[in-house]
Amino acid sequence: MRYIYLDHNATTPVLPKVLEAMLPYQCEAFGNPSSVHHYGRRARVAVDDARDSVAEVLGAPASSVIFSSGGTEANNTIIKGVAQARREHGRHLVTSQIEHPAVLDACAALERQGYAVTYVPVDERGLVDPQAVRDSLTDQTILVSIMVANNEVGTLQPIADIARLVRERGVLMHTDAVQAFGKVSLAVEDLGVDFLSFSGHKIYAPKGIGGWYERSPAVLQPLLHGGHQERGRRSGTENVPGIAALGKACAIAAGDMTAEEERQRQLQQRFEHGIRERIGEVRIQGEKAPRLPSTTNVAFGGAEGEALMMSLDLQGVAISTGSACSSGSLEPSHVLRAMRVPRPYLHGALRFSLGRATTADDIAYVLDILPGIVAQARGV
Amino acid sequence: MRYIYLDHNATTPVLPKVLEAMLPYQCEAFGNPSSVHHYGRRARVAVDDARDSVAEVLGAPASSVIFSSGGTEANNTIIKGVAQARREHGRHLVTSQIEHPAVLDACAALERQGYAVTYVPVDERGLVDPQAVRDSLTDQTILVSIMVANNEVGTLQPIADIARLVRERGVLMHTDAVQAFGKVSLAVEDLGVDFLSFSGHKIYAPKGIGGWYERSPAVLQPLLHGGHQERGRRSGTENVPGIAALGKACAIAAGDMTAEEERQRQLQQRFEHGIRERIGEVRIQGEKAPRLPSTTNVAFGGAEGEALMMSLDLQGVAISTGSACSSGSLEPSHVLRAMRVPRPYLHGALRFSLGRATTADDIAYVLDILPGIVAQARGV
Amino acid sequence: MKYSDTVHEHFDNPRNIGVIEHPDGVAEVSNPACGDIMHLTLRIVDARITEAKFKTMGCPAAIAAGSVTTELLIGRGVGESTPLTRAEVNESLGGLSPQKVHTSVLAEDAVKAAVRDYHRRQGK
Amino acid sequence: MKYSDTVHEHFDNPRNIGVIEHPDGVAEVSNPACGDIMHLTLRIVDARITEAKFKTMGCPAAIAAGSVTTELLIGRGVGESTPLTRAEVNESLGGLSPQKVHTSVLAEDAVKAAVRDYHRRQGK
Ligand SMILES: Cc1ncc(COP(=O)(O)O)c(C=O)c1O
Ligand SMILES: Cc1ncc(COP(=O)(O)O)c(C=O)c1O
Repeated sequence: MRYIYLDHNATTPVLPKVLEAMLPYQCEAFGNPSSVHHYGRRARVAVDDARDSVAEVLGAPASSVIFSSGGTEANNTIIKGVAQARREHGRHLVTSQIEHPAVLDACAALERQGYAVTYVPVDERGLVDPQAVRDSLTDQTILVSIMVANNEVGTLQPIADIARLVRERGVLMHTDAVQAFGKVSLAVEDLGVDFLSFSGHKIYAPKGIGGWYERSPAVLQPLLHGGHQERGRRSGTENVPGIAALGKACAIAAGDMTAEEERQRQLQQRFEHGIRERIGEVRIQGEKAPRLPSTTNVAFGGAEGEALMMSLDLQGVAISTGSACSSGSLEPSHVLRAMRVPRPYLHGALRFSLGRATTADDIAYVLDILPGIVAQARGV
Repeated sequence: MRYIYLDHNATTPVLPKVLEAMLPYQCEAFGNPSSVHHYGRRARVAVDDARDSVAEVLGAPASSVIFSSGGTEANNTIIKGVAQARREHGRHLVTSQIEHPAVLDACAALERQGYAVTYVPVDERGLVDPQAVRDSLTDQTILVSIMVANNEVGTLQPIADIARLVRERGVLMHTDAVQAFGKVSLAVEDLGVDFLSFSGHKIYAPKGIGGWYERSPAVLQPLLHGGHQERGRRSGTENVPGIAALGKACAIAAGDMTAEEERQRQLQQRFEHGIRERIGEVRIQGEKAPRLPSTTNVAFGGAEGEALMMSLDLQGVAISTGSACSSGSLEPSHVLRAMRVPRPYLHGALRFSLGRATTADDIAYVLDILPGIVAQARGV
Repeated sequence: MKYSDTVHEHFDNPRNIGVIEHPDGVAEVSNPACGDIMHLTLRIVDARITEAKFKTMGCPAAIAAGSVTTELLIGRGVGESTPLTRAEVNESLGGLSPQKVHTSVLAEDAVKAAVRDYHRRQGK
Repeated sequence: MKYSDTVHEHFDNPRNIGVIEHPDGVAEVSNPACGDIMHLTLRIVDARITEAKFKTMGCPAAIAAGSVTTELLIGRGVGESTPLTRAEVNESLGGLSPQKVHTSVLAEDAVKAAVRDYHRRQGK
């Protein structure tokens, strides 16, 4: 059977060159970077080099990059860490209704501790209105957290505009860039954010590595205390192979970002055009909004998403319904609800997410089988 | 030059078989375990299988094993998570003076939030007295955290005795087993603990993976909120290759634990005997206490540890002075101070830690060069 | 979502899909929370189900539940007690996860409603 | 701990180790916090240092600091101001990390004390 992976927003395969970059640090140069002997020094050099590569993608100084176990830890550290550090200044945070659970649930945890959180809505295109963020600020607000690119529908938020309004008011600004990092240009100075989270496994580095950018001097209580790694911002023995892999993945991403973005944009247009031509009653979420070229969220009226997804899986095509993280729950996706997707479409949404390996042939194949699968699901 | 690595308590190389077990999940079966399609299902199976292997080493049900990014995260989650969940019951914790910084600093963070912490002393052999722990309990005590094996000197604490006294009083018991896990037998039912932390990179799995055992029903506020992975106890995309590697490392450890323990015990005796024979004014920490066979902490009177370590490094022998994590600081190790190591020895301590690859030849080589190096350091 | 092999098998080859013309009992039930809809038609001869067909707009579990429900129903009597319980559906599917048991409830509801419809038509 | 190549080089081949017999100036200073000890002896002819030797019980940085200190001292005059500052030691070693600058302080202290001892012997 032909296998086609179109779930790159859930996770990506490690690229062979990335694997190659990490392998030396597993069995051979396996030292602990905190060790002073030559095994340790070699590991330390790998960590420093990787930090430079990551910093370059962000146009930031290397010292502003902190490694963590992934995007979830980065988001939790920043949101809870700022809340803890700033709790004498105020106990109000602002975020949006379409954030990833790693932001929403961290906020909910703070609510249980007595903080107040405003969840700014989005319009039907899936966009946050910068003025709405500004209007939600009070003199108690300590942090605003709005994602760059949404994981389910791919919409790109006007972060620079939001950050300008937020920082004008002296409030700290965080952006969850997990889905945008390495895919679209993200210079922290242009964005004007104080914190930015990223994750390795969305950009062809392995699972278990990620991190964040923080503007100095940083106000943040660490989440992990211990051996003072990462200048005390994130303790725990460094995941040296993962860090080396992330450095390599960043270098690769920086190397052809515009070309790859354009290539995927072409495929996306072909795909969405093909769906509209062949299948009736479809709704492409955020169609008119600035969007990641990798992401097409399409709902088929009168069909059920999970059944569609499993039929596709039986034919070798791997995709996702809502977010991979929240699949398995009954509720329709909070993102689609926030975008006020009409009821007949709400349960029939699929997310196709393209990646480096996706070809025009793959798209043609999916366009061939999809009409039959939708018709069958509508017919059962 | 001949390279001899005797710093296995800092970190270990990934075993070839362990690397082999993790590789399929990087480039090929790279799915996100939360995904429903076949890439996701294959990853899920890997995670489930690994959980079984880890659980077997602990004699625990698989559902009681939670994966994290390492020992530091496990310790922080348990200590802060119990403190948060139980804060209405009381705000007092008990630990020892010789814990790893990941425990001590997590406790210090709680102190800054208004919790009280008792740091139970150790005797000159480096052992905690169970009665002293019992005597420190108040009706405010919510958690006791005492490590199984100390990372700097290798002493093994009487955890079962301590846990019995602690749980008799209805207090929760945690043990940091990072240095003991996979090296000595650790059945959670025999130990009688409620929580136990472990880390992959100390047992030939890669850096960036670890976890904890928790007795159910667990009382613990998660540290990382988000996509509800690990049944909501630890959110964040699972480090599937790391988890598969840890599973394999556990299977290997379980396979020859007694034999390897005995082999290292022989080498340790030969080594310590050799030092005493060839070098004067030496002090082996915890010599009379139950100890890991891998760990020899020896202090040379009138010599300075870092200078010794660097001379050994120049001759290809990688060891550590205090704990790798706290090296780089000026202070003599908190463990050696807690053990009341006399002043002339306090700055001259080295930690040699043996591993699977260590041979009798390696030991002989170190015994050959060590007397000259110590003499030189004493002579400068 | 993890499904049993039985669910996979029924999803892949659902039995008795469709609508019986001139049925003796018919029902359409829905679960507003998740949007699942189940349509069930029965042919009943001498108080015994001889034919059952279903259509659903639902997730794979709902499809499998509909399929196994029709299989189980055929040959059963329609007396006082319901001819099929959610527990039977669940069990026949190899156990549904907590998030998916509602599909067996939907199936039971459809069976009850269709039998009720049959009794009403009989003028009882 | 990260050291410069210069520190490594001095640690590996320390210059002027030992004790001058019948010195013109001698000092032993120590840092109680970290246990480092530095012993310095000077030969001084016509108010100019012609020979310097050191011994230390200290970390690699302390050894390198002692070594570079003796090198720098030889040929310098012992007038009013101190012949050598901690900044010079630090710089000559390629920059010491914050945790290790104390070794250059120890070196400066030793130099000052040995010169003071020389002046005292001269009866000044
Ligand atoms: C937008 C967004 N934020 C955060 C995360 C969490 O990152 P990780 O999987 O590295 O924990 C994800 C991915 O699941 C994501 O898509
Ligand atoms: C006893 C002990 N606890 C905790 C840790 C921290 O574990 P990790 O390095 O996986 O964060 C270590 C290792 O550094 C250790 O030796």
